[in-house]
Amino acid sequence: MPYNIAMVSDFFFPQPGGVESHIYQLSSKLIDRGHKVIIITHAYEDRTGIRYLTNGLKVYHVPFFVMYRASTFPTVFSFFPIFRNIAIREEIQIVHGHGSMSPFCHEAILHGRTMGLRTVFTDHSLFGFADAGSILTNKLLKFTMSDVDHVICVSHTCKENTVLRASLDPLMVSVIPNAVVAENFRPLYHPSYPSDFSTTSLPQHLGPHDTITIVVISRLFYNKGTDLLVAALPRILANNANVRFIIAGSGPKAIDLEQMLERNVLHDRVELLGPVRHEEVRDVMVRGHIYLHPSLTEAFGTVIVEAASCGLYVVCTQVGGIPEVLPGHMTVFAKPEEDDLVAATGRAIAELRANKVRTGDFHDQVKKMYSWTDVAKRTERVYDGISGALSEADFYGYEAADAASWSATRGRAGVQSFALIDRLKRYYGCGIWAGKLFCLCAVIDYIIFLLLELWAPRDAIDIARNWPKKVKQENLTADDSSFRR
Amino acid sequence: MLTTAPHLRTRRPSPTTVEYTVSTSPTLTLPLRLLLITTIIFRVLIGWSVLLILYSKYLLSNLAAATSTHNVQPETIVSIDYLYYILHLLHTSKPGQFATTLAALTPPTLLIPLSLVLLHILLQRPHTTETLLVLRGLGIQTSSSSASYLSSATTRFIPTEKVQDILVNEAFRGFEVRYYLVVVVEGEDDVVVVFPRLLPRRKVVESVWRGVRGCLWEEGRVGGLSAKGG
Amino acid sequence: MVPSQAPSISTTTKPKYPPAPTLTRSTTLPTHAPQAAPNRTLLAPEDAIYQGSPPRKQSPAVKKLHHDLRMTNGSNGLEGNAPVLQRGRGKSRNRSGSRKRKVKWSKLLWLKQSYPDNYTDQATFLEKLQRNPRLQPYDFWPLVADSTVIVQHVCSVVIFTVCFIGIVQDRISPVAVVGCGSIATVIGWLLWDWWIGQDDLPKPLPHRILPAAPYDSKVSAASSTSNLGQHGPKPSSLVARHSHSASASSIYSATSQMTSQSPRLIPSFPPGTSAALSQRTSLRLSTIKSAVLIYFVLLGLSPILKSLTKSTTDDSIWAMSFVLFAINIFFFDYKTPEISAGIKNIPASLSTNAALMASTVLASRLPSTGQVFSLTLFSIEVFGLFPVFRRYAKQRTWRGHLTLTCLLIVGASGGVGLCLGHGGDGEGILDFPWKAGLTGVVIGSISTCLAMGGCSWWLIGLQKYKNEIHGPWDAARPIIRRQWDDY
Amino acid sequence: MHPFSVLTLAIFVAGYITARWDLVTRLYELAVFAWDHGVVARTAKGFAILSLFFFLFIIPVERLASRETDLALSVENALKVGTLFRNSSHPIARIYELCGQPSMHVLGLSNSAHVDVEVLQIHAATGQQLRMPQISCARASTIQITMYERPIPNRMQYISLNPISLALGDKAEMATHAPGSVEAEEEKEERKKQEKTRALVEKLKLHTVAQHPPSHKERALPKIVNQVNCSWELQQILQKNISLVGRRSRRSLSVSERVVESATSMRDFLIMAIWHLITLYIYPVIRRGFIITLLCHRVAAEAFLIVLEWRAKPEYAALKDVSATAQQVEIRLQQFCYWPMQYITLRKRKDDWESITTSHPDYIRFYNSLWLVANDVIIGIALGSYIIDNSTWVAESIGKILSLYSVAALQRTISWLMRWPAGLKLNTELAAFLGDLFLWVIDHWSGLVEALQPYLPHLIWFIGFSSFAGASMPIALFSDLVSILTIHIYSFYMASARIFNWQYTILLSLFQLFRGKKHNVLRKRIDSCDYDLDQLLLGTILFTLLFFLLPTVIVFYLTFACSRMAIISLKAVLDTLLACLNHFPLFALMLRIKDSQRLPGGIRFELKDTQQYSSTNPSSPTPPPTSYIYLKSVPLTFRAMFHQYFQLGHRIRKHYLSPHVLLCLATGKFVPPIHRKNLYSLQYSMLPAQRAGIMEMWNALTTNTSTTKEKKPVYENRGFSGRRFNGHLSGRR
Repeated sequence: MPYNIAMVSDFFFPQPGGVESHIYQLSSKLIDRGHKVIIITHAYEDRTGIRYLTNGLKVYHVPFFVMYRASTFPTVFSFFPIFRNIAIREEIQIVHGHGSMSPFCHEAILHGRTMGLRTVFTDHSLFGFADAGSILTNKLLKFTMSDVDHVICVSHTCKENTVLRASLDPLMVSVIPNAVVAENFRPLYHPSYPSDFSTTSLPQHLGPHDTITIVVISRLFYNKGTDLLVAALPRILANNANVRFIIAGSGPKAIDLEQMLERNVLHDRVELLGPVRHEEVRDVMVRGHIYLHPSLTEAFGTVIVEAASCGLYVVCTQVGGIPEVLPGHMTVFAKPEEDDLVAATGRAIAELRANKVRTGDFHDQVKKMYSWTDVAKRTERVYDGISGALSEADFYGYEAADAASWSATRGRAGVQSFALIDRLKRYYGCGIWAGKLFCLCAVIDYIIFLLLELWAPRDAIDIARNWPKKVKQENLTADDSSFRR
Repeated sequence: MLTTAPHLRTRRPSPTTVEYTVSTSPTLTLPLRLLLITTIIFRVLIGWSVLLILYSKYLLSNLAAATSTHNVQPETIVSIDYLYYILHLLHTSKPGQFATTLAALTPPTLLIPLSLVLLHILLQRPHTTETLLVLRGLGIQTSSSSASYLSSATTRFIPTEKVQDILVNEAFRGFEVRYYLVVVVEGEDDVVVVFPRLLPRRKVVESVWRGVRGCLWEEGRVGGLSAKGG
Repeated sequence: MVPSQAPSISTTTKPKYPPAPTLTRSTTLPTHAPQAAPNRTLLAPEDAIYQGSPPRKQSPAVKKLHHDLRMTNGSNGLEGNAPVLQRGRGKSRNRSGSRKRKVKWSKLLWLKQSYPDNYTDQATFLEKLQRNPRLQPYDFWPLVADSTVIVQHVCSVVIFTVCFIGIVQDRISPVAVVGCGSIATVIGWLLWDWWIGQDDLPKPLPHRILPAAPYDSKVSAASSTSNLGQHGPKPSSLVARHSHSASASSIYSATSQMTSQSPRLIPSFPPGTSAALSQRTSLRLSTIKSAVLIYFVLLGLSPILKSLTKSTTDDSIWAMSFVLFAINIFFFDYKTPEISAGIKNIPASLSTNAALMASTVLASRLPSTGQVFSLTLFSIEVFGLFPVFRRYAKQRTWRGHLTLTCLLIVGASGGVGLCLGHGGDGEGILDFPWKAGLTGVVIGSISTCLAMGGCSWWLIGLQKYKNEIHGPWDAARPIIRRQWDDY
Repeated sequence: MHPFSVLTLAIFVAGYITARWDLVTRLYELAVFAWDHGVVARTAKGFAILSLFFFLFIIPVERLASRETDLALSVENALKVGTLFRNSSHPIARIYELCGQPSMHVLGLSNSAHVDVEVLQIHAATGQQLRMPQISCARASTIQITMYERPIPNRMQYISLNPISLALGDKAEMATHAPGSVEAEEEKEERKKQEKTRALVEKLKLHTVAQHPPSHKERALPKIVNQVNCSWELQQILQKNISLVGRRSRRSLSVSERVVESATSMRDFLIMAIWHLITLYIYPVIRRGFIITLLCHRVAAEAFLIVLEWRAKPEYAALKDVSATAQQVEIRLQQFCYWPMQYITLRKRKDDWESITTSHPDYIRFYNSLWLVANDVIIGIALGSYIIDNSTWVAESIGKILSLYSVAALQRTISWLMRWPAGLKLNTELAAFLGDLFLWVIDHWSGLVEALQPYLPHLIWFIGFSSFAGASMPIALFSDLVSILTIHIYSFYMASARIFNWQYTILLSLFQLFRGKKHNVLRKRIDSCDYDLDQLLLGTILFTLLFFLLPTVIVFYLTFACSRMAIISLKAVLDTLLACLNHFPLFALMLRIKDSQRLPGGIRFELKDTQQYSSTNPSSPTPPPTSYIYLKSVPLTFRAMFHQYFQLGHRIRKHYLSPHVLLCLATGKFVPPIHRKNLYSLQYSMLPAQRAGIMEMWNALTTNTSTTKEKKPVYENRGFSGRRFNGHLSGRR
């Protein structure tokens, strides 16, 4: 059955990033599968209001106060009235939040539960347990997660992390990886795309003296391992000749990079591109042979998949979910240490020079591995499960006979427990003080909900028109069935 | 009771001329007329009393010390003196004295802004009425009644050649998302919003949109609702 | 996984489901929330681990389920390479009726596996989780030993304040104060110079070697201090040093040698470029130069300083200087300088500057120019030079460090006693001029010892609440050798 | 076919053979004359038809009685031949151009419902019992009737689509700012914003699904407006000439009669001759003289203007930018240079139909500036006489005020600041030093002012005398006087601002040192850097020092900054006063009150209720759906009239309340006063951007004479495509 889904997150276009493209691709694929998807995000400086993207993906840029790095100021309840209005006028059934750093998403999940909607949460990032900030975030996450229907993580490591942080039942956490649009990340010379670069003299076989270009594309933050890069880069350049670097991206650590380049003069061998837009990434990648990814923590690492899809040999640090992402013959793993990184890069260069790796095949393999349609299918299965279209047993793989013992889980999974008291029970378990606080929040939220029902009654909100869908798909399927028959 | 939810009235004497009127004023029945009349009388009374209080305040203040009192009735009716005389009568009458005491009690810093605010409130119209007049071959004319009785309705005529398109758009307004009708005018930076003050519901907006497109350009080009971001 | 397949699995596997485990319910069933609450609130991760365990309890069933899964769908993802890919693709093509399924669940994303997305593998789930991985219990004496550093600093601040009070109350002549200070400074400098000479003689180029024995003691010391002083971004360095090999740490210490031997009096030029001797001479010259410079500039500025805060009331000045001293004490980096390789100068300079500002403000209260000048000079000696010397001395001789600490404690407590109590005014039976001082010394030293011991005990006691969770998710600490991008 | 046209044809052929054209016409007229009678009725009919013709239906004044089928045809012929346009003041072709029509046509009859002629399309029926004309058209499916009151061109009434502009439109956007100045920054900002909006509008174009090419009827709206404007005048002409429809002209007189006539008109001839003599010989001499004097003045004015606008370098300030007086003089001179041109353009207006509305704004502007100057002079005379009468009193009062506010008050303030003002913890020594410094300067200045005191009455007298040239002159002089007599405050402000700014920057850099960082000038960023110990120590001590000295400096700086701001605002008030005197839309306001039709601000339609008229016409069984619309002219709004003032206020606000200026105040940078060009753009808005040169003026005047002599109408916009335009019956064929 088609659902009306609202993707809620602070991170969306025009701001570039992994979460943004994830939301966009997933939504468009879901629309192709016949669902109705809208995206709710906060307003950016030059776009406020309601926009339509391709094939009728409707984006609400809600005017809100942006606090830091495009994440809004966390006001627990102020988002409720407008969210309710949107949800009613779009007849939303499922609220799907993205990104644990986005207050918007958490508020939307809370309010959605209050309004009796199904809620799904997708976690894109990893968090430690050490520092104060992450402790706070974990509490907040626990608050939201204790009353969510299902959680999606992008990698198994991310799943473990989320289960620990929000103390969830592992069975209500699904792992659905990101994907790439392989067509947008095709290598420079590829048989299946004859259109571009007619004059292809396949330079796959690198001689011992050909210049090998190493590409680094990442935002230059601490947790992206820029320090590591800054430390390792001169040594890599010193160790093996005929190696060039192309570094794209910007961030606070860019200064350190520049200072390093100034200190030991490397401007002729290192090219700083500054920030590149997402559609230009491929053009930068295909200029190189090796992709170096010195990140310190990474939930999924879409960029290395893109690099591999571009036919680059990937050198990456063995952190977070990165080891799960690519098979071993595409990657060289390194410990997050300067020496090891240098050594791994050296190994990769050596293998390339010896032509041990057949980077030509990477593209097809990656295309087989990751596709957004697959992601959309799996997400759809999650929707089926939480909305009861798929039975308990199928979804959670448990015996339906003793449903009594699992009513709790089901309650946790929220198939039929929108009762305030159940929600309060769940919130109460969040901690001695935090539990009561969360209960208070939930109660206030519910009261606001009632007030809103009085203040802005549902029949005063006119239902939005759906984007006129092309009915070709249905006809085609009908024809197919008739043919089969 | 005086106002209703904004509703649509359509006048179409000939297929080439349509006037859409969205207003909050209900259809005038007899009791409603009476009610309106009574409110108007009430307003007038209050307004006069406020003015009287102000006048007596002025008399109390030392500004009026120089002006001589006109307590003798001048022979000619049409003269300034007669006006002064009437004012004097008013001032000496019972409500006048009451106003004087009231004015004497309240300090001017409180009285003057208060009375100004009161007058401003009294001058507000009860209903808002906004119309859209479509004349094929000539153009579109939007008009919206002003908030107060002092100023008249503001109209805006857009010739057809200037009308680039007519859209139904969505936007955030306060805590809600509203549909509204905009006219895109060639060579202008900002679009013209139709029915700007009381944004009617979607049904009304869509019917008006259909009608306008049908009347302005020939019928049959009324496609699906084109709600576009601006 | 494609949803269309799930029902078939369920149909095959429905009858053999075991009774569900109880522990998951304990976390999930709302009725059990109250007794589930405490262990969840206190030790959330353990709770999570318990949550991991119940499937482990009902593992046979799940295994059976997986067995069935393998019955209905198969390809083994043990070796993760192209052939597997082909097979995986073949599986994906004929999902409905394939027979060979010996696939074991593997923690890979690029491999299409025939398990539901929310499948949790008991064997591998949270296997990398480790709690308190590098918790080494503090033992008492090293803690006390490390706390001496703080005690030293606090004592020096106290001594300075005492001197100021003495000058204000005309008990001490400022010239005496500054004289003692300068003499002490000169002695310290000579000592330090001699030490450097000793350092330089054995090794021509100053880094790459390291005495191993002091290293360990320093390690423990530094670790405990940095645990004890939880302000500032210490943990990174701590963890780094703990989790990694001795080569890196040797590098650290080498660099530390370098940095520590050029305390910021010297324009630090690259070591090893010039010969050791010329290095030392130029070092002395520059030191003397800056000393003279400071001296005369102070001489010039002190009249202005004297009239600086004439119009400001006393209490605001007291409050201000107190706040500034507090900043100084809290932002002072107590680390032994191995660790302070990267971001050392910001807190250091901040604390030094705060102390200097406080002393300047205090000095501006003094009536005469001479007093102002002497107090400012004294403050520079105490807050600018003395910490460098202390740090270096601590590295060099542990015994000297201890003696210095004792001296400071005695001096500070005695000074406080003298300021507070009034001695030598010839009343009472046993009354001699230094009575208040002595009592101050006694009380002060005792209380200090008590405080040190108590704090150490307290810290050790606190340790049992330590509960840090580590896994593949938290950001790795990069190990970077600081040759290239050190300042 | 009409029998007489056959006859005409025959006779025409004959006449062609005999080449006697006049005979042909005469015979034709004779024939028509023999045919028709009852001229009065026909006049009314003609009027009705012609008012029908103008695409809108005028409510006819009288009813027509008799019905005759061929009337329409005859009128049509008359129109073709041009009989109806006899002795019209100006050529009718001009009006055709204006209305975009090649000729006039008869559309239908009124009040002749029972006649049906196939060439006619419309029947109109009016009358007392129906308040609105009933229109019936055989071929129209729907009818849309627009009724309007004809604007009367003699009173210069007219309607226009877009509001009349009181300011002169030929101003280029003022992009002539010094690069890097505040205005330039603001300009850049505004331009960027405009670019953004333009891009958005372009995007908006993409949203239109189907472009609708405007039909010619839609494109003809401006011409329709012109036709409305022309209707009254044409109706006059037609009504005058309707009597000529078919009347025979006088036959030529016989010789004897000629003789008699000449004998009788001998006296008139003499008078005529004398008058002719006068006009031919004396009047031109006079006007020549006048023109020459005018030109001499113009040359003098040119010289003045050159002096006023001379600037040493293009980015330097000219004299008029510095002093308000110069500015005022320049404005007056420019007006003087512009008047003749304006006047000539207005004269051209006389040579054309009254309905040509292009020159009405010029008219309003011209008389507005004349009025303003007159007012200015009147007020000025009063003011000046007052000032001159008691100049001594004014002088001493001014001197008192000056010494009180610019010297004594300042001295008191400074001495107050020198001893801990309002409990502020100032540094005593520094305060004393600064205070003494400023007091010393003030003493010298006051001595200067004292020396100037005796000359003040003469100055005042001069000001008063100057005010005979208009009240704006003394105001300008006064504002200049103010800025001269407060130089010392200005210099104080500059000095204290400099000191404060210097200290502020030092504090900033020292604070970076305090935090252990430094500002990298080359890369515009904050680097982390560790200083040597002595640097740290000295830096910290200096930081403390300056930090404690800061309040003192701030207090002094604030004092002078406030006084400076006060002076600036005073001058701003004076400038606004000048603006009022120079540009108050007096004439426009008067027109608005007298007759708002002369200031059109657009048009407005009103849909009339038509229920009661639906069934009043029994003759036509099913009248097509008809809509009655009133066309009205919206008078210009007051806001539009004072638009310039709003602009000025906006500009001043934007300049002085911008965050940039506040930042300048906070950091002690010098706050630049608003550029005079911005302030006075209001006053220049009445003047052309480029004043006409002397030669141009000469040419203009001479051609002016020629045009006035032989009445050669000047035509603009010849670009109309003469398309047949049949009325505004939106008929569906």
